[in-house]
Amino acid sequence: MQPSTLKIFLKSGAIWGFIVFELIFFTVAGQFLSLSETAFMDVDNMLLLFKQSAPIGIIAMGMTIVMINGNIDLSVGATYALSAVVMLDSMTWPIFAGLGDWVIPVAWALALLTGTVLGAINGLIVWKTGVDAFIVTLGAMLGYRGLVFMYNGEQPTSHLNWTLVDFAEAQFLGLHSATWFLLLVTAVIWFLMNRTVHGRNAYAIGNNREAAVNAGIRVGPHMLINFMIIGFLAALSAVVFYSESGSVNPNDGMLYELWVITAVVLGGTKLAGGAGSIISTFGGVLAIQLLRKGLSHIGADTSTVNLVIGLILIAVLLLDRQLNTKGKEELKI
Amino acid sequence: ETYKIGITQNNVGVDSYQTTYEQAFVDAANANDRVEAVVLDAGGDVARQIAQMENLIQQGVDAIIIWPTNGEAVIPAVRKAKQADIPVVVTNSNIDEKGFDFISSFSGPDNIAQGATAAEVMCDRFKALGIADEAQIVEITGQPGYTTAIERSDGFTERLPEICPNVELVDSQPGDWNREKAQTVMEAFLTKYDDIDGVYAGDDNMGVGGLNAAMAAGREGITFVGATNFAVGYEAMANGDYWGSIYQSPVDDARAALETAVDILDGVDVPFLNYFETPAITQDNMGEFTKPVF
Amino acid sequence: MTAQSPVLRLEGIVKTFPGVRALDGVSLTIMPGEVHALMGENGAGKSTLMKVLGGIHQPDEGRIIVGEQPVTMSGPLDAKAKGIVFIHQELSLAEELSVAENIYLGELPRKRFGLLDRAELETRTNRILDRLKVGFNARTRVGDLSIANQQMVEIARALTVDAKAVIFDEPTASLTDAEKVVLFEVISSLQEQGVGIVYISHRMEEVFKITDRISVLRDGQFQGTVNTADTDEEGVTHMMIGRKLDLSRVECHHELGEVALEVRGLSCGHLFEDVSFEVRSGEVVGFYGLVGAGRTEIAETLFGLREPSAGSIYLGGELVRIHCPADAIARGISLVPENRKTQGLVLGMNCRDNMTLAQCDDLKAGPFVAEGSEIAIFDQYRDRLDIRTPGWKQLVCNLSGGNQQKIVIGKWLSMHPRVLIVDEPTRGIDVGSKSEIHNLIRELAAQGYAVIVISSEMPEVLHVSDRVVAMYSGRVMRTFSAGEVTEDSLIQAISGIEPEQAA
Amino acid sequence: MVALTRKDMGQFLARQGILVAFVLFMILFTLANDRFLDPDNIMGVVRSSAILGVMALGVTFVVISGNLDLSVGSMMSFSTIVVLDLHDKIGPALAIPAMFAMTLCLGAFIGFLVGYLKLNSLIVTLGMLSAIHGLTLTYSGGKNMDIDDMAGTWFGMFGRGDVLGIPTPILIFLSLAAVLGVMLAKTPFGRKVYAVGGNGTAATFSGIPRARVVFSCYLVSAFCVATAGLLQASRSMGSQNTVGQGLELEVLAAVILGGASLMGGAGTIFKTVIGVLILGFIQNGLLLVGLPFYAQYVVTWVIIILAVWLDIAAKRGGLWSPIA
Ligand SMILES: Nc1ncnc2c1ncn2[C@@H]1O[C@H](COP(=O)(O)OP(=O)(O)OP(=O)(O)O)[C@@H](O)[C@H]1O
Ligand SMILES: Nc1ncnc2c1ncn2[C@@H]1O[C@H](COP(=O)(O)OP(=O)(O)OP(=O)(O)O)[C@@H](O)[C@H]1O
Ligand SMILES: [Mg+2]
Ligand SMILES: [Mg+2]
Repeated sequence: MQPSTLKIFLKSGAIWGFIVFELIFFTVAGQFLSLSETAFMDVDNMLLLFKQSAPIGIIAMGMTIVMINGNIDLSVGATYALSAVVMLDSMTWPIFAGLGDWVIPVAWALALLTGTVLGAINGLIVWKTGVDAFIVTLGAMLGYRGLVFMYNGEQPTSHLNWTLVDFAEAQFLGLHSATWFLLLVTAVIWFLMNRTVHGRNAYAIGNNREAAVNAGIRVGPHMLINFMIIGFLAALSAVVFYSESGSVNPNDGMLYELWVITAVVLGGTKLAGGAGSIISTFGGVLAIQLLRKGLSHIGADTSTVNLVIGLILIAVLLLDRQLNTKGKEELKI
Repeated sequence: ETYKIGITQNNVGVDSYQTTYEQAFVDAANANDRVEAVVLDAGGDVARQIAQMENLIQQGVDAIIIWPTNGEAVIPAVRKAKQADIPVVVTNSNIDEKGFDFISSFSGPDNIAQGATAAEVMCDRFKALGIADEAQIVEITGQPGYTTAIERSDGFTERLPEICPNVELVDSQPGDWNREKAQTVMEAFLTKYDDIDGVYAGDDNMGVGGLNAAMAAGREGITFVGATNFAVGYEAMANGDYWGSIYQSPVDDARAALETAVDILDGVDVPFLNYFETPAITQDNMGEFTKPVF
Repeated sequence: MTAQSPVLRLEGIVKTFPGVRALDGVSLTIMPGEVHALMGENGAGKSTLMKVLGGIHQPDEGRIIVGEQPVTMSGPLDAKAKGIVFIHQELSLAEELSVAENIYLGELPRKRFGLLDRAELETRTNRILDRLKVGFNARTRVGDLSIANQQMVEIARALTVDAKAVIFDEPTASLTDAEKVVLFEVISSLQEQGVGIVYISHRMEEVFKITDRISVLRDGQFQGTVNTADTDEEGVTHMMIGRKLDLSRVECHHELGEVALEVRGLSCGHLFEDVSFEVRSGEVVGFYGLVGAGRTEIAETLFGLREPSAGSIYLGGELVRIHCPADAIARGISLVPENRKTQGLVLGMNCRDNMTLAQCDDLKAGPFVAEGSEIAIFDQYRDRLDIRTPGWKQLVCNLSGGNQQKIVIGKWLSMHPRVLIVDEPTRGIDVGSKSEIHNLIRELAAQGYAVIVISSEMPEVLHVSDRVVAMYSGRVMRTFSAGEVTEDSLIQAISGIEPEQAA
Repeated sequence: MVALTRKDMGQFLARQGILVAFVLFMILFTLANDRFLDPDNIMGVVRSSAILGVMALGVTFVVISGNLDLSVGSMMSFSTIVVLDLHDKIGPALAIPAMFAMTLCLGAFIGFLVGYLKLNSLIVTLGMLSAIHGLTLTYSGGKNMDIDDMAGTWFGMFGRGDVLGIPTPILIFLSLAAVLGVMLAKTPFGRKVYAVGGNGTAATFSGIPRARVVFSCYLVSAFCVATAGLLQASRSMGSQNTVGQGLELEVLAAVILGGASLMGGAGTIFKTVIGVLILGFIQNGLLLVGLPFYAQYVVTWVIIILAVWLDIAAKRGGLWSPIA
């Protein structure tokens, strides 16, 4: 009757096992294929891995809670771009001219506010109209992107501030600023989902919405808050990334939602909601970034990368299903 | 001693130019015993390109060639290479001036000059047709946000009024380097404007999309001028449907980039702006050029 | 008791949904310390009335008076704060969360800054679980519990506050007898504390066992309140359906035919093992057992929904292999599933399409579905089964439970099966419809169908079956013929006591 | 009585919101630009919507069966590239069936994963979006595909030809819509698609082979994608690898605008056609009144949400969601 311990171990540890597999594979394959003398498992390379995981990773944390809540947000890529535009552009506004480098926190705050507001708009629409989040955010994905273009036509929005770049490139205790942001966000979101009433209610809503309603949980505000959080995190991701790069194309962040969802699903969060773990999402983010990095390490071209990543996503799904089947006697529905 | 040279390209596979470029670059590197190449592709994503720059720096390559996805966003990454004493050559599409301190050289076409040349080709044609005082033209630009698209458009729109002050540019919409998109845009232009005498397209791919739309609508006598002469554009020119373009060879582009990088590593003096030749090609002089392979 | 003032009064409650007047001026008085049954046919408005009381629906008209104060219930938490606790008809739990989190769903104890107070949560939960004498603890994931235990979690919610009134909406639908005893103990201890209890059930014997007064609804209208002691089943039934119900078994004397279905040594993993039985045409065989005994799984295996690990199935003497429901249907086996909402009906489709769903391949005019024949079939079975619906275009989700069940039965009858399996045919169905369905089953047998009835209600099994198969934990314990079955022997068999031991 | 008729009017407006929106947009654009209603323009819009429309027909099947198909854009790039490549190698008469066979194989693969292995369609088709793009790039080596001898082939008739003055893409789109519309509304297969999407478990319990139905829906979708690829290739006689990129979202937007429920079990081909036309006319209308292309994004956002909102508001009988 009991599922075998091996299965339980595989289920909870699958993503970490996958990461270990990737590390071994790319290290070995790298010996034969890579032109680089440095090994794949080099410390600096791994530090870069964390840093490069940050933009997707920070958003993925938000996506996890939104998906646990039983919703989805397809508009994160556009939110990310619009927040970046606001951050970079606001640093050049004349009213802030007197602030010197103090304009940086102001610009950050404005960007984060933008993301939060965009998230709130999605959340409010989902709450008040009852339209499915998939549709609301699919629309917003187009709409917010339109706003990005309206802001500055088709031109990139740029403002290089070297103080900001130096901060973003800084390393503290060996870890890059971006890595710190990623770790901090992961910790905070883990705490939110596991140790606060809001987090537990979010699980309940995703798990059985009617039960939550019957128990008097106010579903709407919780969803709103989670959409605001993901908006905030999309903006934070933009702040972290664009502080360093200083210029945003209006098309930036396109397809980010796909990467983010892939990472979250790799981490085992259920699309139907109600189940998912922040730590596993972190694993999912690392796994994806490792895959991209590893493939480029062994010299795979774009077509291979696309093919492999697509098939791996499907393979993981298949594996997950295999681990969850109850054996031959299962109901065939 | 061999040089290890890393390249991070913009978006291979999005069109034949970039694909042919990559091929040519790999061939050129293979042909050169002194060069080992690490060939990467950013897939059009700035974040991925910056990550690739970091990876190349971390791997300790001798020089980096970058085809920027965004002329400004890559500047900090280029600065990092500079700080690591790795010379950077920008290829095909330049980075913003703010980053000039950190690069060793730019190798590629002069896109602003190309836009200006296209304006001249268009204007000359109108003069020959005797409609230089009344012609109305539309523009189909490349993917919004790409330096190449912006520079070509700027070069064209600045030069045109200087030589043909009475030609009116009535509309401009992006075709995203995409033939189909350009065709849709052109269809709308054709409905909106009864009188279109000329079309300037950011590349021949889009130009041919526009041409398809015009032929489907039965509108004749439109002067099409493009850039980056593609095989389809060359053929359309041979058929007499398409007027002119700019001849730009991805093979030259790739070779020039590699040579520039090798020269820098050898300590040879290279000009900071290392433009390669991109002459105008029209129905009149196309015999001087071979058909592009892409 | 007469001197006391009521804990709760409802006055002239009206509630309409689009197209349905679910409640039409209902009044109800609940005294402290009484168990008050609320009865009525399916769709009479019982659940709706209680949802109004629980703050889930707002009434269009009428007043709710708690103690002396007229109140408005703005939501479930508001109702709970006013001392009204509601145990839902359908399980209403979040499976991924722990028992404790489910019990305190919506009002998790919090520390400052919205932090969850886990220690407090677990202490409080354990206190309640002790009272309910259950075998699981506060940290168990609810999804890992059996359905019955999940029901107990639902019931535990009633004990989290000092309730003035507790509403149980069909709490025993999936409880075992032992668990029912615990539930009734809980109810009587609440009663002693002066809590008013509203108890909704279709099971007459329970109602007469534990309630003090009975109120009856019919079509959203209040029919009156009587003291339980002053009435009997017949009287209540009359109030509910407005006519006298003939509860006697329809004895159709007919010859049993050939063996229609024979099962030998059928096993399916650990779900059930070595099951053998046979059913003749014209015969009704009842399967009785506790929840989890494996009866549903046998039915699903016969219907091609599970792959048997051993054993053989013979239809009309011929060995058959059934790999999918289409095989089963082609061979004349039909299954009216246990859960009509999730397994029986496409709720968003209309009545006609649901009724003919299993045969849309057969009803063809050229390449198209023959809508005319479909409507003819629907009309025929609507009349035959007395399905109450405005017309075939009505969406099934707008029908009451009993009428929904009849659509499912109609779906299979219209296929003219040889073997008809009905799993819990009257779960959540009112007495009126129930006896109609029982009669229908007998009639079908008389017409030569071989019928298997799976039921957890002993009276039902005894009432409709010619023979009874008693199951315990995946095994057939005994097969009783009509003459030899008694309640005692049946209970022993399904509790795992071997006949020789019992003898 | 009067109140009742007004309520009925409201109901009608809400239920047919998509048609009402359509008419309103047409009127607005007509007022803004007198060319809008020009027959040539209308014909042009329908013609350029045809490719998107053909794909939307297939996706409607998938969505009604309760699944998603995000891979149609990259699959369309694949068919376009393949048919163009094969055209010059084996001639159009063989290239077209070969391309259809290859595309149907991809559809069958997805259908197998989603139907028989019961994997989540959102993730499977997301993965396939990426994988098929990789496949296309590998197939083409990243190069554009062009037909060498454009003048000497009859291949152009699908995308460029016309019959009695009506462009062939329109004819193909509308006749495919008619065939698939009847198939969905009137045949046993269509009924099963609705049943599987409405409640897959109940469909299985009624003997409907759910896996096979889902599988077939993906085949229908792949067939439509192949048709769209043919139209595309024939229309432009040459193509880039990214020709269909991003179309999946426009297609989905059109299907949703048409009122198909992402939960499955609801939607019609007719409404999808309306959805497609609305998107086409908005795009065209905004271009005509001189707004930049991105204005259409914002407008699409607003009308998608309004359309779906009105639709569910009509069903529940109230504008605002009852959730607290
Ligand atoms: N949310 C709703 N929307 C529309 N109609 C509803 C809704 N809830 C209940 N109804 C209708 O109101 C009537 C009363 O339903 P209710 O659930 O109260 O019946 P019930 O007496 O509890 O029946 P059962 O014994 O089957 O549980 C039914 O006709 C039902 O279809
Ligand atoms: N001891 C048990 N504890 C928890 N769950 C069980 C136990 N035994 C069986 N189950 C599960 O409970 C569910 C119900 O069991 P099953 O359907 O076999 O019962 P049944 O005999 O058909 O009774 P009913 O139809 O009344 O539910 C099944 O999914 C089964 O796997
Ligand atoms: Mg009820
Ligand atoms: Mg059962």
